[in-house]
Amino acid sequence: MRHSCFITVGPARFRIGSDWRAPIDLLRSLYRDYPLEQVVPDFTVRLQATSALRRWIRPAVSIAGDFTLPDAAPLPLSQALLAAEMAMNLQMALGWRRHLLLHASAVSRGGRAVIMTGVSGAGKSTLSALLGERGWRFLGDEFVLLDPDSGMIVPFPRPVSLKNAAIAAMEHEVDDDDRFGPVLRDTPKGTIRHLRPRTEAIGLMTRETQPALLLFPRFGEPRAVRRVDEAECFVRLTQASTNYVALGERGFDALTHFVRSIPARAIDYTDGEEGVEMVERLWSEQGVKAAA
Amino acid sequence: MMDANEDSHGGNKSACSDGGDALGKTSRRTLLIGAVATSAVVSIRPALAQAAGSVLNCMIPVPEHGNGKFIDAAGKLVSPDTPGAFPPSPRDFTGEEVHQALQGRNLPGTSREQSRAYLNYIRKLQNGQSGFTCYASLQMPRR
Amino acid sequence: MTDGWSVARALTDPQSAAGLEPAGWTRLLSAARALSLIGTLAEAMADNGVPAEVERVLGDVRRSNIAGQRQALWEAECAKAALATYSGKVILLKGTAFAAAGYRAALGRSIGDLDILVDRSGIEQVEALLLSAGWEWVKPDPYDDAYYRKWMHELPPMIHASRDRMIDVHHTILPLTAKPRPDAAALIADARALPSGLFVLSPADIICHAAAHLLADGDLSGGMRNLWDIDRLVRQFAAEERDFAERLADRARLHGLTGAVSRALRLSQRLFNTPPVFRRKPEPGAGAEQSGPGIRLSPESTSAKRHISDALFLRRITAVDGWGRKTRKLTRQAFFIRSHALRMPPLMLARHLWTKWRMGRRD
Amino acid sequence: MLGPRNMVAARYAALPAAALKRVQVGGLEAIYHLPSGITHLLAEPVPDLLDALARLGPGRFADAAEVLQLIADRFDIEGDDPAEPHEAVLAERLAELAALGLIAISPDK
Repeated sequence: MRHSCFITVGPARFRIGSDWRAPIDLLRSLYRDYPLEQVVPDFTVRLQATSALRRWIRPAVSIAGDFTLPDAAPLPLSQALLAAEMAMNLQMALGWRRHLLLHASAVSRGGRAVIMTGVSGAGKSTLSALLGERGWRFLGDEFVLLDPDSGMIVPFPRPVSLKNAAIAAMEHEVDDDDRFGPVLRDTPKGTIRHLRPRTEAIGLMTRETQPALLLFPRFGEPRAVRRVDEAECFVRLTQASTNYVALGERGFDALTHFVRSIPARAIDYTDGEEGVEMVERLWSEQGVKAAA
Repeated sequence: MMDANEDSHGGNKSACSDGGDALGKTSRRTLLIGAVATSAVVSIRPALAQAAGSVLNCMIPVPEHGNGKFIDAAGKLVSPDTPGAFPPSPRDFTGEEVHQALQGRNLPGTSREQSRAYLNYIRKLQNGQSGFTCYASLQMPRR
Repeated sequence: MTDGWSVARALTDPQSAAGLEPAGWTRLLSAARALSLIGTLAEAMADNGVPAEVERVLGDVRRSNIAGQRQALWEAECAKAALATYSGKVILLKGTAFAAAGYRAALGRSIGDLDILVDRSGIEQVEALLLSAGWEWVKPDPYDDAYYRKWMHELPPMIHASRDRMIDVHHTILPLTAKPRPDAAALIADARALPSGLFVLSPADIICHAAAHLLADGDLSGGMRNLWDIDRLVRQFAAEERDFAERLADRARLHGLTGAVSRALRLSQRLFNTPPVFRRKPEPGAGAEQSGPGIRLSPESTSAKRHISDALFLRRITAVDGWGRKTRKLTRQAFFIRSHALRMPPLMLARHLWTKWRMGRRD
Repeated sequence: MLGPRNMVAARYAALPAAALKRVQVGGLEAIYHLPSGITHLLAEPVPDLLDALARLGPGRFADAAEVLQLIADRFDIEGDDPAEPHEAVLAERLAELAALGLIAISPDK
């Protein structure tokens, strides 16, 4: 294709081609701290004009690549960063086989990870971004990769995709304006702005960590904590995984081991501050338990 | 402070079903066998909702490749001079719009008859035609 | 737009890929994926040394192949169980048939929906049995049934409610609107039983079906994968089946598919060096019929015209670039998404079971 | 369901042990069925029924009444509805398992 770049996030390598120059420049800037050298990629993503005419007139980006969804709606060129993000997500969701892929966010401290999973809008992404600014290592806001052989968490720390109210919250949290991407307004998901993780988190993205705590956060609810049974964790995680079935026996072994080996809690919290505090508290309680 | 509602449930490894004879209890374990009409098995299915969600809306063009054809009331592609036939839609419809139209609302920017004709076209979509997947996913029962 | 040819070369001569640079591998992998031949490529390269970063990709693909084939064979088992009381033959078609029969064409082949062929007279019973065994219409108001039943060679697609797999029930192998009219009764009569009790088409009919599918049914979609099927099958059948060439010629004539079969064989020969089954023209001075294993078929069609149209077919079939772009959308590849959105019943059910179990425990 | 509910006394047997992988998760049992690649979650009494058939040995068929005997040796049995005979409830459980391919059903009727 006319314009292209390579991006490596965690263990996954992408080749991105585009009919326009602008999206590639934006990606190079947003991913400047990630390895960008040419490799044999795991996935190819294409940001292509829906028709020859659409390269120039009201340009529309169709989301394509090794794996595509039929009938997917195109996006205007001004939202090409979102198109790229969705296309990369789609490759991972449909094509990744090396790890059990969980739709979840994660942070770690002292080599041990908290995994947070829940439906879109539950706040897992923002919570991981907040924790990533407060002494935790950011491991990813969208996908958590679980190694079936070692049981370890493999980071996938792509830029955080902040939506709507979370944008202001993180702008308040992060002083360095340079870490934010452009504001994308009127996208199908509302307003979106990307936040580059701290350079340390990106630098450590090949280092695996031990899972220690599984959380099911729910934002905007009165504070509550509930123990989650292993069976419920198991079912919820099969539904939060896009490749559980495809991994077959390896997926089964990985997930049954995972839910049996770490504690799980559902937490409801009213705002980000409360969320952070509850994670910290649960974390220290777990620490006590592990030491005892 | 935590676990207020379920502290009674004990440690991480809860009392599992193999407890009975191993612990040498005097009374035998009771096995609950359910009822004729119930089920005791849940099968895990592929979950791609997140993936589908991450590409937002799907689109249905009406029609796929117009070639200048119009759409009659039954949803068939006909020549433009057919009485009562509607021109191709200038824009694709989203899955959500079609979903609402199936429940009685008009497709955006169309008259009642036009909307009905377009919907009839959409219902006739065959596997492999563009828009079919989108339409089929709207139709799947949500139990 | 000729990366299709590099895929063909890598498949027929895996060693030829040894000298590729990373950029060359990248193009090859993308083109193979777009042609639905990545699984085949992964198997072809399995015993070749490839760069580590290529092996990562191909290793994943091989794992997916295994899972996909297991799923396809299980689906066939389920259909067999559902149709246990149907007295006619249940004949597997396409990829599932190759896998179930253990043909080498199955190696690395991706398998989509389950396709079965039954006698037209039994189609209502088959439909009823499938519906009562958990399959449902993909479109729950199959009001266009009439259209399907009148014009198509299959029932409207059905999907299994809990396994989310589609089944296509055919009563012949081409739409009734197509010009050739394959002899469905003969296809069924000649079908071969597998140990499982399911059937596959006879070898000659399998080739006829593949050729019909390629050339008479639509627009060459999946053409290269189809031709690869034909190549592998022909190589195997020519070696293992008695009088395969004669049988194939007879069956092609019977089904009105002589042209399609001849062309498919010519195309696969051009792409994959498939050994010729039919002799092109009589050997000068020799009785053509007796002179070798091949037989003569429509010699009058040997012409420059045919040559040119073959070239056009090939151009279309190999039209994919190193970015995996081609003219036709991969609608089927990602089709399995269709039904999963917004369905999450296992969690609800499991919660229900769990609550019930716990209540029982606390009594 | 393909349950042979109307047939007289369908007979069932365990699959070879290698066909299933069973792991306790919380109050349920997760089971991976290798021939299909499908995971199922089983509630009581299903794991115990599988155990009973497994003890009998793969390839040795038993009908619901015999399975009831087998488990009655080890457990007190309780159904949800006292009006339903235990044997009928178990027949239902077994038919469900057979429909999923988790146990074998005897081909001879």
